Amino acid sequence: MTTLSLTQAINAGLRRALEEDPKVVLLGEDIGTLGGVFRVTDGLMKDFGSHRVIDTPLAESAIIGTAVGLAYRGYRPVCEIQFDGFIYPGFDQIVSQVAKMHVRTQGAVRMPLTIRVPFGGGIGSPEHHSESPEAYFVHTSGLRVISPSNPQDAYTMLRQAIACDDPVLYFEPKRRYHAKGEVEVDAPLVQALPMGASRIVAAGTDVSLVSYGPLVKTALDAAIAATADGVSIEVIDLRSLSPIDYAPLVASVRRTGRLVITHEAGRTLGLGAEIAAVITERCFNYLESAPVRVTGFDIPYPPSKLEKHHLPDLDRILDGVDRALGRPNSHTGMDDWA
Amino acid sequence: MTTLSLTQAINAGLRRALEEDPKVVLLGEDIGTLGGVFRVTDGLMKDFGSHRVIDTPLAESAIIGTAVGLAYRGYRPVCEIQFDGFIYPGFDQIVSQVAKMHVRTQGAVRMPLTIRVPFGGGIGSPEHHSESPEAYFVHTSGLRVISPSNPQDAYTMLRQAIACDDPVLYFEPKRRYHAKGEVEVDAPLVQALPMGASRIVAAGTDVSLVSYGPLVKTALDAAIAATADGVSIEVIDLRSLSPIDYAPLVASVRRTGRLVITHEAGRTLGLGAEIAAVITERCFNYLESAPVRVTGFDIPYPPSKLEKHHLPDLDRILDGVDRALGRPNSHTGMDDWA
Amino acid sequence: MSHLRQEPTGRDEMTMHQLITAEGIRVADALLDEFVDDVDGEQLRNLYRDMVVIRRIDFESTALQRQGQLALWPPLLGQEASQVGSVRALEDEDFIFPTYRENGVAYCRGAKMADALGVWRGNTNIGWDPYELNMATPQIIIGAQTLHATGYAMGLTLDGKDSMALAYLGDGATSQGDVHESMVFAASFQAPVVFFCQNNHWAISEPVGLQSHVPLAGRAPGYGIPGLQVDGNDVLAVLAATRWAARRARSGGGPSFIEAITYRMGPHTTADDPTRYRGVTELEEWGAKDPITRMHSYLLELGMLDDGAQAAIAAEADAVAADLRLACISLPDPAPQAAFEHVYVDAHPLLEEQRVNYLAYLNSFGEQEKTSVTVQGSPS
Amino acid sequence: MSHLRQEPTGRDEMTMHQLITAEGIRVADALLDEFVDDVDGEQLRNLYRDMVVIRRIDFESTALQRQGQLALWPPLLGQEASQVGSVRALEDEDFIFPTYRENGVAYCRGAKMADALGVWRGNTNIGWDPYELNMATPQIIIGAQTLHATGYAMGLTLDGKDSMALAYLGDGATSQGDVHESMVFAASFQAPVVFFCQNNHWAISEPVGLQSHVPLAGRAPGYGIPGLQVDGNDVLAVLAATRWAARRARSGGGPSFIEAITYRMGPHTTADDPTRYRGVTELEEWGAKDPITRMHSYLLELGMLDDGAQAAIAAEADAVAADLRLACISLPDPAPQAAFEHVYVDAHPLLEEQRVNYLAYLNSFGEQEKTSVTVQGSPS
Ligand SMILES: Cc1ncc(C[n+]2csc(CCOP(=O)(O)OP(=O)(O)O)c2C)c(N)n1
Ligand SMILES: Cc1ncc(C[n+]2csc(CCOP(=O)(O)OP(=O)(O)O)c2C)c(N)n1
Ligand SMILES: [Mg+2]
Ligand SMILES: [Mg+2]
Repeated sequence: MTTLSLTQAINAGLRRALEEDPKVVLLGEDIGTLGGVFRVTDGLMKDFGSHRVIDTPLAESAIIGTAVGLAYRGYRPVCEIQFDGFIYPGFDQIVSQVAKMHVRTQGAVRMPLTIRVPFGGGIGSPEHHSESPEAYFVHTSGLRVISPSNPQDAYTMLRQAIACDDPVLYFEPKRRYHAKGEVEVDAPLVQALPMGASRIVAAGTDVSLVSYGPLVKTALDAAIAATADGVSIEVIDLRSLSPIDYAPLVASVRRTGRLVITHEAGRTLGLGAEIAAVITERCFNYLESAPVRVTGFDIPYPPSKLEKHHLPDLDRILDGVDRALGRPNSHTGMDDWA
Repeated sequence: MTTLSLTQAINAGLRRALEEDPKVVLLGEDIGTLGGVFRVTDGLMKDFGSHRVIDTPLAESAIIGTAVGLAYRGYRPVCEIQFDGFIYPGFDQIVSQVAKMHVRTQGAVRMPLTIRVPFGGGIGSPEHHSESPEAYFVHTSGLRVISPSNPQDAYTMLRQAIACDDPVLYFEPKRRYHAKGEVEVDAPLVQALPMGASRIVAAGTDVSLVSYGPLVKTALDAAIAATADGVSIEVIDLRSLSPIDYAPLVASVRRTGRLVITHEAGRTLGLGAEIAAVITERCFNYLESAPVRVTGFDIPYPPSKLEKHHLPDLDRILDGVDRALGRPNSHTGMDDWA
Repeated sequence: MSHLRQEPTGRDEMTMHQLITAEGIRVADALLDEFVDDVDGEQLRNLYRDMVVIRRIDFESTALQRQGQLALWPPLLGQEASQVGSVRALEDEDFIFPTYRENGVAYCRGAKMADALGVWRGNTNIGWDPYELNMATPQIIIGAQTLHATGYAMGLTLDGKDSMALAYLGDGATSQGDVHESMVFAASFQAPVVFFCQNNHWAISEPVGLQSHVPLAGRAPGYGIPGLQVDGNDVLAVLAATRWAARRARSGGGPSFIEAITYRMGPHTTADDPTRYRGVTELEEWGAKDPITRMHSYLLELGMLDDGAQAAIAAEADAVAADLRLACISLPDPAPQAAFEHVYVDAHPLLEEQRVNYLAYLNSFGEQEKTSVTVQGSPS
Repeated sequence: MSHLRQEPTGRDEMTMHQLITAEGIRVADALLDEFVDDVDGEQLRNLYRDMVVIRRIDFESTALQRQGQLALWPPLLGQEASQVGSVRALEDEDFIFPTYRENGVAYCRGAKMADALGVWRGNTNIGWDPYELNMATPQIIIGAQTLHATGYAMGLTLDGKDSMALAYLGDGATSQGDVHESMVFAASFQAPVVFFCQNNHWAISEPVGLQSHVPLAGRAPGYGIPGLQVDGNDVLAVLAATRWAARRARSGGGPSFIEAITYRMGPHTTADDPTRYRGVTELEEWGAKDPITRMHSYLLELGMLDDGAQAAIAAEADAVAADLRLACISLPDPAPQAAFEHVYVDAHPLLEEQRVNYLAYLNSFGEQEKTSVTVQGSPS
């Protein structure tokens, strides 16, 4: 066990993958000499060479598109998109090529790409640096989408993503980059929880609270705060956003009868929509109240001085829990829907 | 009243907009001399000149991006994206520029763009010609998204979109292009149903069936077929996909207690997810069963010989209705969720 | 209010390299000659045969579309020399990234043409196994494949291989951002990739002059990539030009760009009506530059095409077409479950659930027909 | 396994136009001289003053960031001549589409600099009213603004106006597809747009050689657009080159591309640590070419900068900086409801509902503090 920050854990995962498989190459802007704007790739070019850790020209469509060609040639490219808001120039290559190449070729060609994307807000950044674009990719068939919430998962899930023969979008909760945790770096990958599995991170009996990536910590904090109020929250870390591993969620909601989902992305067609729909389908007779979504607003990410309003925080999550419980101290009266 | 096909109605709407406002310009590939691959812009370049109806070089990002510049200059550009699958190269300009320019400039700059996109399947086309990408744009704050299902709406809603000071994605149900209908071309726009309004297109009492664009006709057919079985279906044409006008839906579901949503797009985070989530939030105590989604599968659009399986049809919609009603003749056993 | 487009000043002209004139006369070209020194009469006749057979396949496919056997067909009529000359310059291990129109290339690479037609029949999106032919499947997103070729070529460099990748693209494609980014990456990494642009003068209804007022090959030097214009209706010149580019690529000389000047004699696809946007004079003008006719004249001149040889080629073309037709109309429809296959390599529980449920649903109808006519609508 | 990047063969060289050398000597340039015939000593001193004031603003802003008053600042240190020379060549009605780094340009256009800093303080994304300054707001998506400028210029043509649009872009930006597509559209429609590229040698940590082995201005001719390389640390040459391009644009001559060779003396932003990727020798080398120093020498030589003038300029710079600091630290935080404003022009019932609910929720806390520390994390 070593204590690593989330960035260090990702760095260790990349290093391990580069060591283990000569077909792994890293592509991105400023990932080489600089080691990435978040230092996630620090030291890797020095240790593995500029043919394995490739500083590319400034063009995201080409980062993805040449990775497709490298995959065609048998490589396992790991692309870094510098910030969430810069993934859109590469959207066409992701949606029309990466996601479809395997099915297009009836299985002949594999696209074992990993696309790393630092995402989410909360670090006081300018425009385009705090987006939560995961729903676009969850809606895109042919892709897998995952997001770790802690250093151990960051390390293990990254290695699993790189080893996976399907393309994987790997969303890194950038405001948790400096969070530290114990990481077991030598445990055999086959014994690890599969990257597709969700995980109950706090047991509880009154409400099921689902989140992923940056808000898992906040959700756990909310669960702790709620105990003071005598409310027992079960917290589930999705880990995999596509496909979602529903079994633990369904089992949890069938026990608690109440569901709250929280994410930073805007509410409309954010992941909460799908989870609410599926859980309603699968747990209709168990639900005591409608699933509650505590999310970013349906606005472009606001200037950073306003982000504290946009981002769900402990209070807003607890307010959502109150709503799910139908408690009168719910602040928002959101059940006044007309 | 004139009888027009859906393409003719759009053509008439474009013509009217070009006549009424010198700031309206059309941009797109093959929209000039050819009149568009679907002939939607037939005759417009001849009548309005190549400075109003502009054949552009082959580059979607530039079509949107130069339209942003034209809007900056006070124009009201109407962009044609030739097929649904070709909108992704323009995604960055839509998501990061078109959707955000107004809020970025605190209201100083307006983006009255209309982006026309023929969408959906059912016409036996090759890859990338049958996509249903609407959910990506519904999830994007700052945009409006609409889709007409008949010639009259196509005409009126297009004019409303062009007149609207917000950017509007206008999704044309291409497999209904040749559907004919009576169109009142001279009715004052101010008296028309707002483009943001949904509409009950068939009254019913047992189930509320929601759709938009290409499947509204199929939904209506299903409603007719169901009467033979003694089932009364209320059909709602969303018309506006973002924002959704929920009042008629909520009222309908509060009457029927049951909801079926159908669209061609894949199920996961397709519009059905949001509608199911919102209706569950707003009608929890009225629902007799979980909202049912009858949608395309979570697969890249298949080769055209397989599209009949992918696309919801009358039978699959009726099966969904049976599920919503909990009727034993439901074929799918989809409530066996575990 | 004035019009947008104006005549630019200072229009550059480039030399179009040629080895056989439209009249079938062999002319010298200082750059290209050395690359076809070794091409003897029989090889010339083989190039001719390729073109004849490909044209026959193209006609047969158009006919199959008219008869409802194909949903669509993108003819390559007029571009036979560009396709044959370029692909015949390559080694088998060189990897090709085509568009939807390189069906002549696919034939030369050994594709089973009926399988290739499966794409246009709506059965599948794969016309051949990419790794069997060393040729990617048809790319419909304009320009996207140029990045794939560049990435593949980067992989070749990493592998220390001396083979190369070749991307086909159209004149219209040159406007796409992806094509630019390919050139940037190819130049930055000195990737062994050849960009082979068939300037067939049209992008659906748009004349090439809308994409550029100046020669497309003139773009390349701006990236530090040599650009060459070649007569795309001259199969020998195309062969030579592609060999020139291939030699550069294989010997560490980096990328190059070839603009083959040719003409799309047919419609964009069978769904297109070119009479709406172009006149007959242009067609006639290009008819006089036909790639097959000129090679025919040249071979006659060389004495390499007696009646027997000609008959043999015609017979081969007929046989290929007959086989193609038979195989095409016998292609079985894909089974429903095919829609769910190969979306992912690894298990995907949610999609598996959809598959199982849908097949159970289908089975529930038993022998009885589903009541609805699922798919209405018109051809694209 | 071999490495990817190799030295290209046949590296093109271009002439870099210059009017004032690094030593402050006025030299002749056949192309540019006529464009600055009218520039007298006072105008030269004004250009100098602009640069001095801008550098002072830049320093003050960096200081404000260090003191926690700004979240981030992108210094333009070293690029004063490129920014001042280009913007001073324009008419007021010419429309500018900048990146995030053109704060010197904004100053010359009359922006209230404290408002401009609002962007970097995190208050807003608008630093000025675009229609008041005829200058779009800072663009962060690399290259996107070049398309906006092109579209705006197309609109100018449609309006029959003889003004123009100017897009700023960096050397790194030239790799983006959008920049290519801008050139394609600009050339196709002969739009009155100037692409003004500040080649400051770095895109964050990436040297310009990674984007291109050959001069960036050499891209333009491939589109039929003239490309010009100018000494970007020579304010007079930049002024002249931009006037050259502007005259072309305004007189129907179409687009042009200027590559101003300059250097980013500071970090990419205050969050960047350039010592990780570049050495001091490069900095020293460019320090010797400083745009302000050379103008200072030239003005002294001309006798246009006596002690009084110099003191006046210094005083003005100090005053601007002092005002800026005061105004910046007094900028009020935006109110919560600002997050919901101007997302749409027309009514949007769903968002309105979110706004109302959220404000009600906030009010429900009354005077009592919310319990959570909402936003953790680190600066970017
Ligand atoms: C991204 C994208 N936009 C638009 C289209 C529609 N489209 C198909 S072919 C074509 C013209 C292509 O012209 P060119 O590159 O010259 O190739 P050619 O068809 O002449 O072989 C267009 C616009 C497309 N397939 N992909
Ligand atoms: C589409 C996009 N990709 C990546 C970034 C991150 N980024 C911000 S500035 C920058 C470098 C830009 O370099 P250049 O164009 O030379 O401009 P400079 O910063 O030197 O002024 C990068 C990569 C971005 N803002 N947008
Ligand atoms: Mg073409
Ligand atoms: Mg730079």
